[in-house]
Amino acid sequence: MDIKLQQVSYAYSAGTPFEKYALFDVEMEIPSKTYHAIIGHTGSGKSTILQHFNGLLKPTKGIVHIGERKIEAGKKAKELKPIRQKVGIVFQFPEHQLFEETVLKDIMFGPMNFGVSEEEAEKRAREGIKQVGLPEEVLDKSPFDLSGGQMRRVAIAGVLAMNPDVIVLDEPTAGLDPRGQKEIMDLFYRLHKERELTTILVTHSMEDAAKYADQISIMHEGRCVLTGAPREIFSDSETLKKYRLEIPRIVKFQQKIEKLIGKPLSKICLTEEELADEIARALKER
Amino acid sequence: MTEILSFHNVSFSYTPDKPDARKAVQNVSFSINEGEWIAIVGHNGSGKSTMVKMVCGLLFPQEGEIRVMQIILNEETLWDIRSKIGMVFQNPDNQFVGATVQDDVAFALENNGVPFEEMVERVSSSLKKVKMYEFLNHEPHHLSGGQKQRVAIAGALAMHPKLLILDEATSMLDPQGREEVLQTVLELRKEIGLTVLSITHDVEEALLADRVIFMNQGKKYAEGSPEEIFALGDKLTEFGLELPFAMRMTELLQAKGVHLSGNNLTEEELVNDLWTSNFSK
Amino acid sequence: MQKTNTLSKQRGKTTDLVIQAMLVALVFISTIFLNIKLPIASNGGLVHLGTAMLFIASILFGPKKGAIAGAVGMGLFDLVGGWLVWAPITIISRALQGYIVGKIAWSNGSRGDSIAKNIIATIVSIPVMVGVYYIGEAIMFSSFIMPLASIPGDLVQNGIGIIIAIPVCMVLKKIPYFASITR
Amino acid sequence: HQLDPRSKLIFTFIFVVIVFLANNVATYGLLLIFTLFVILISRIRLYFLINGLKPVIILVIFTFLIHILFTREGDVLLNLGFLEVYEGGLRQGIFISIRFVVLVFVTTILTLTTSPISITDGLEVLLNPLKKFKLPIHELALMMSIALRFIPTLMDETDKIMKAQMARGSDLGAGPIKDRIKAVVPLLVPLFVSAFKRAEDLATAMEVRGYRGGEGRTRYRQLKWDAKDTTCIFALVLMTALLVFFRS
Repeated sequence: MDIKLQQVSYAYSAGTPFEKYALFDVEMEIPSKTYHAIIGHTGSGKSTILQHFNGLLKPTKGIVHIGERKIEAGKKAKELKPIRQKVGIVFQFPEHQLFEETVLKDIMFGPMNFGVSEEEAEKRAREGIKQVGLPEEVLDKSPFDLSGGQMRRVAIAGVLAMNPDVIVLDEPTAGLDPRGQKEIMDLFYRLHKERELTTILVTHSMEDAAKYADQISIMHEGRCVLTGAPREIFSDSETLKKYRLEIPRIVKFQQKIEKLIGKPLSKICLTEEELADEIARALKER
Repeated sequence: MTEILSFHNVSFSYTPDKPDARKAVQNVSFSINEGEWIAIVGHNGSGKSTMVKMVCGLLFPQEGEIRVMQIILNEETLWDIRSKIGMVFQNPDNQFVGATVQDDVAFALENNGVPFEEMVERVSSSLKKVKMYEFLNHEPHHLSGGQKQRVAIAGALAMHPKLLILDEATSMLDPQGREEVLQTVLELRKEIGLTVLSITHDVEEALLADRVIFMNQGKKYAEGSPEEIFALGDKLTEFGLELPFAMRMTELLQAKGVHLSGNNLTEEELVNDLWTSNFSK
Repeated sequence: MQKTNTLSKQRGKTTDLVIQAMLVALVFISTIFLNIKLPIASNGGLVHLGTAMLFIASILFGPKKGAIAGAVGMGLFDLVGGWLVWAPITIISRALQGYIVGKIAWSNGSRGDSIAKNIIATIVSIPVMVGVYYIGEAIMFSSFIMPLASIPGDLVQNGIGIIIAIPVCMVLKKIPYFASITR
Repeated sequence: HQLDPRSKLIFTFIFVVIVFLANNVATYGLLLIFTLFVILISRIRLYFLINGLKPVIILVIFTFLIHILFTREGDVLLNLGFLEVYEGGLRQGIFISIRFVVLVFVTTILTLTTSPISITDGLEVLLNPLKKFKLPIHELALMMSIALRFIPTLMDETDKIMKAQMARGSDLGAGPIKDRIKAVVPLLVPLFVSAFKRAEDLATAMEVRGYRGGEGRTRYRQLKWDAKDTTCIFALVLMTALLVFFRS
C-alpha cells in the first residue's frame, strides 16, 4: 500500500483564535514495502505527521492518500476503520495501551474491533506472541504482571495481530536498555522483510535510521525539508546541522578516518561492519 | 580523602521468607570518596535499582550496613542523610512536584525548613548553575525532558548535597536531552567538585566515570576503571551490556586483519592507534 | 524478615496525598475533556465522564478519597469553566455523593469488591446529588420550577456514570497492582 | 488585578453573600453600580466578561421567563388571553436576572485575574486557623497544587491512550452508543494504571527530597497584603452597610 501526502498542512484548534499550524505543505511519498525513516528534532512535527497515516488527524489542507483511499481536507472522511486496520501504529511507550485482564485478550482486542472472528483473533495472538519473542505461557497472564520490556512486546503483538500492511513506529525503543533496543529494532526489521511490511520509523536516532531505512525524510519546524537515501542525506553534514541534527556517529567517525588517510573512502558507510570493511580495504590499497 | 558513601556486605531480598530464592542484592561492598564519579552498570534486574533504593532509605538492607558520610543509615539518621543526598530519577515528569520551575527547586528547601530569604537566594543560584534561570516561572509541561532533568538537578543542588545520584536519569531523554544533562553534570563537577553516583545502562555515560561497578544477578561482578571494566569485553555483552563504539570498531577492524595494538575506549584512542599502527613507520 | 517495612507511616501518608491528587486530577479531566455524544437532546447530548470517574474513585478508594476527589475535582471544573457560581453547590453535592458511594461500597468489610454493593451504592447516591443541586439552584434562582430543568440531564449523567464505572472497577480490581494498593 | 489572592477570595465570598441582601430597586441599583465599578478597576476587557456570560445566558433568559410566567403578584401588566404578565413577576424576573449576571461577572473576574494555584495559596493561608480543629489544611493545599501540576500531564496521557486505542479500532467518538460506552474501558483502565505509576514515583521522589508532612516546613510562595487590599475590603464593608440600610 503506497502512502502519499500531498501539500498537507495541519493546524491544531483550526478555526479558533488559538489556531496553530504544526505542519506546512508536507509532501511525502512512501512506496509499498519500503522502510522509511522520518527524523526530526522534538517539536519538528514528526508526531503530528505520524497521526495522518491512519486518519487519527485529518489534514487542514491537502490530501493524504493511503492505498486506494484518500483523506482530503474539507471533505468528510468516509469510514476510517479499514484504513486503521491496514495501517498499524506502535506509539511511543505502547505498553501504556494495555488494559485487558489477560495478554491474550489484549492482543485479540484490535483484530476483534475490526470484525475478525474470535478463533481467528486467537490464532493470530498465538502467532504474534511467538513473533515478538515471548513464550506462549504469557498469554494467560495479566499484562500488568510482566516486566516493562515484555509489556512492550505484548503491545507490539497487539498491533501486529491486526495484520496491517503498513506499520508506523514512534520511537519504539524509548526507555529500553541497549539489548532491548537492539532486539526490538531487529524484530521490526525481520518483520519488514518477512511479512513485506511497509515500515515507517519516526525517530530521533540517526543511528537507527542509517542502519535500517531505505529512505529518510527530515522534518524541521513543520516542514519536510529533505528526503533521500541515507547515503545522500548523511553525505551533507552541513545541511543537517542547519536543522539541528547530527550525522550518525559512524559517519562522523568515517570523516575522521578519511582525514587520517587523506582521501575519502569509496562510499558513505552506514553500519559498523561496512565501515570496517572499507577501512581495511583502504589500508590494503595503500 | 573523605568517604561519602559505603556499602558493607549488603544483602537484600524482596522475598525474605524464601531463603532459596535469589536475592536482589547479595553481599555487595564498595565505597565512594569525595569528588569521585562512580557508575553502576548492569542490565535490568541486576540489582542496581535496589541498591539506589537502599541508599536513600526506601529499603533497608537485611544484612550488612550502609554508611553515608560515615553515619550508619537507619531509621533515626534517615532524614538527616536524605537532606545531604540529591537524587534525579528516571522519569522527568514523575518527580516534578512544584507548579513552576522555581517552586520545584524550592521543594526540598521548604521541607527542611530553610528560611524564606535564604530559599530565594539558593533557588536562583542553583538554577543559574544548571542554566535554567530564565525558566524560573515556567510550568513543567512546557519544558523538554532534558530541561526538566536539569531542574531536578537544580532542586538537588539547592540543598548543597554531598552526593548526587543519577538513577537512569538520561534513559528517557532524546539524544539532545541526554547531552544537555551530562554536560551539566560534567560542568558542575568541574565547578564545585560534586560527588556523583550514576546508575546507567548507557556505556558512553559510564565512560565518563572514574570508576565503574559492574553488577550482575545481584552481585558485584567487577569494579574498576572504565578501561578495566570494558576490557572484560565479551563478558559484558553476555550480560546484556554494549561495548563502547570505539571498542566495537576495534574488534571489527582486527577481525578484518587491520593492525591495531589494543583496547580503544574512545574514538580518539582508536584514531591514534590506527595512525601509530599503520602509518607512522 | 522484620526490616522490610518499607512502607513507613510517613510514606503511607505521602502516597495517600499523591493518590488523592491524582484522583482529583482524573475527575477534573474526565469532566472537562472526556465526553460521550448521545443522540438524545438533553444537555446537547454531551455527557461528560466526571460522574463515572467519581464513582470509580469512591468504589476503589473509599468514602474519604471519593468525597474529596468529587468535590475538589468538579469544584475545580466550575472554577475553570466559568461556573464558579455553582461551585458551592457542586462541592457539597459531589462530596456527599462520593462519600455515600464509598461508604456503601466499603461497608461490612468489602472494599469495593462486591459488584452488588457497588451498584446499590451508586444508585443510592443519585437522589442525594440531584437533591442538593435542586435546593442550591432553587436558592440561586429564587424559583422552585427552574431547577427542575436540570434534573433529566443529571439523571442521564449518573446513569451513564454507573454503566461505565461498574465494569471499569471490575477490570481495575483484577489488576494485581490495584488489588494491593487499595487494600 | 494585583491584589493579594486572599483579599480577592474574601471579597468574592462576601460579595456572593450580600448579593442576596438586595431586594428592591435601590439595592439592586447599588449592586449594579458597584459591579460596574469593580469591572472598571479590574481592567478586564468586556469581551472576556461577555464570553464568561455566554454559557449561562440561556439560563438567565429562562429564569426571567419562568418568573414572568409563574409569579402572580401585583397588577396585571399585560393580558394576552392565555398568558397574564403580572407586575410582580416582571420585577422579580428582572431582579433575579440582575442578581445572576452580577454573580457571574464578579466570579468571572476572580477566575480571570487569579490562577488556580494562587487561589489554592490564598485558601491555604485563610483556612490555616482551621488547623486547630485537626483539619489537614496544608495537606489539602499541597494535594491541590499537585493535582493542578498533573492535570496537563494526565491530559496528554489521556489523549495519547485515546489515539492508541483508536488506532486499534475502538473509538469514543464514532459508532453506535453501545460501542462508544464500551470504548471507555480501554481508555480509563490504562489511564488509571498510568496515573498510579506516576503517583508512586512522585511519592518516592517527594520522600527522598525530605517531605514529611507540614510540620516544620517553610513557605516559598509568599503572599503580600498591602493598602490596596485593605481599601478593597473596606469598600465592600461600606457596600454591605449601604445594602442593609436601603433594603426594604
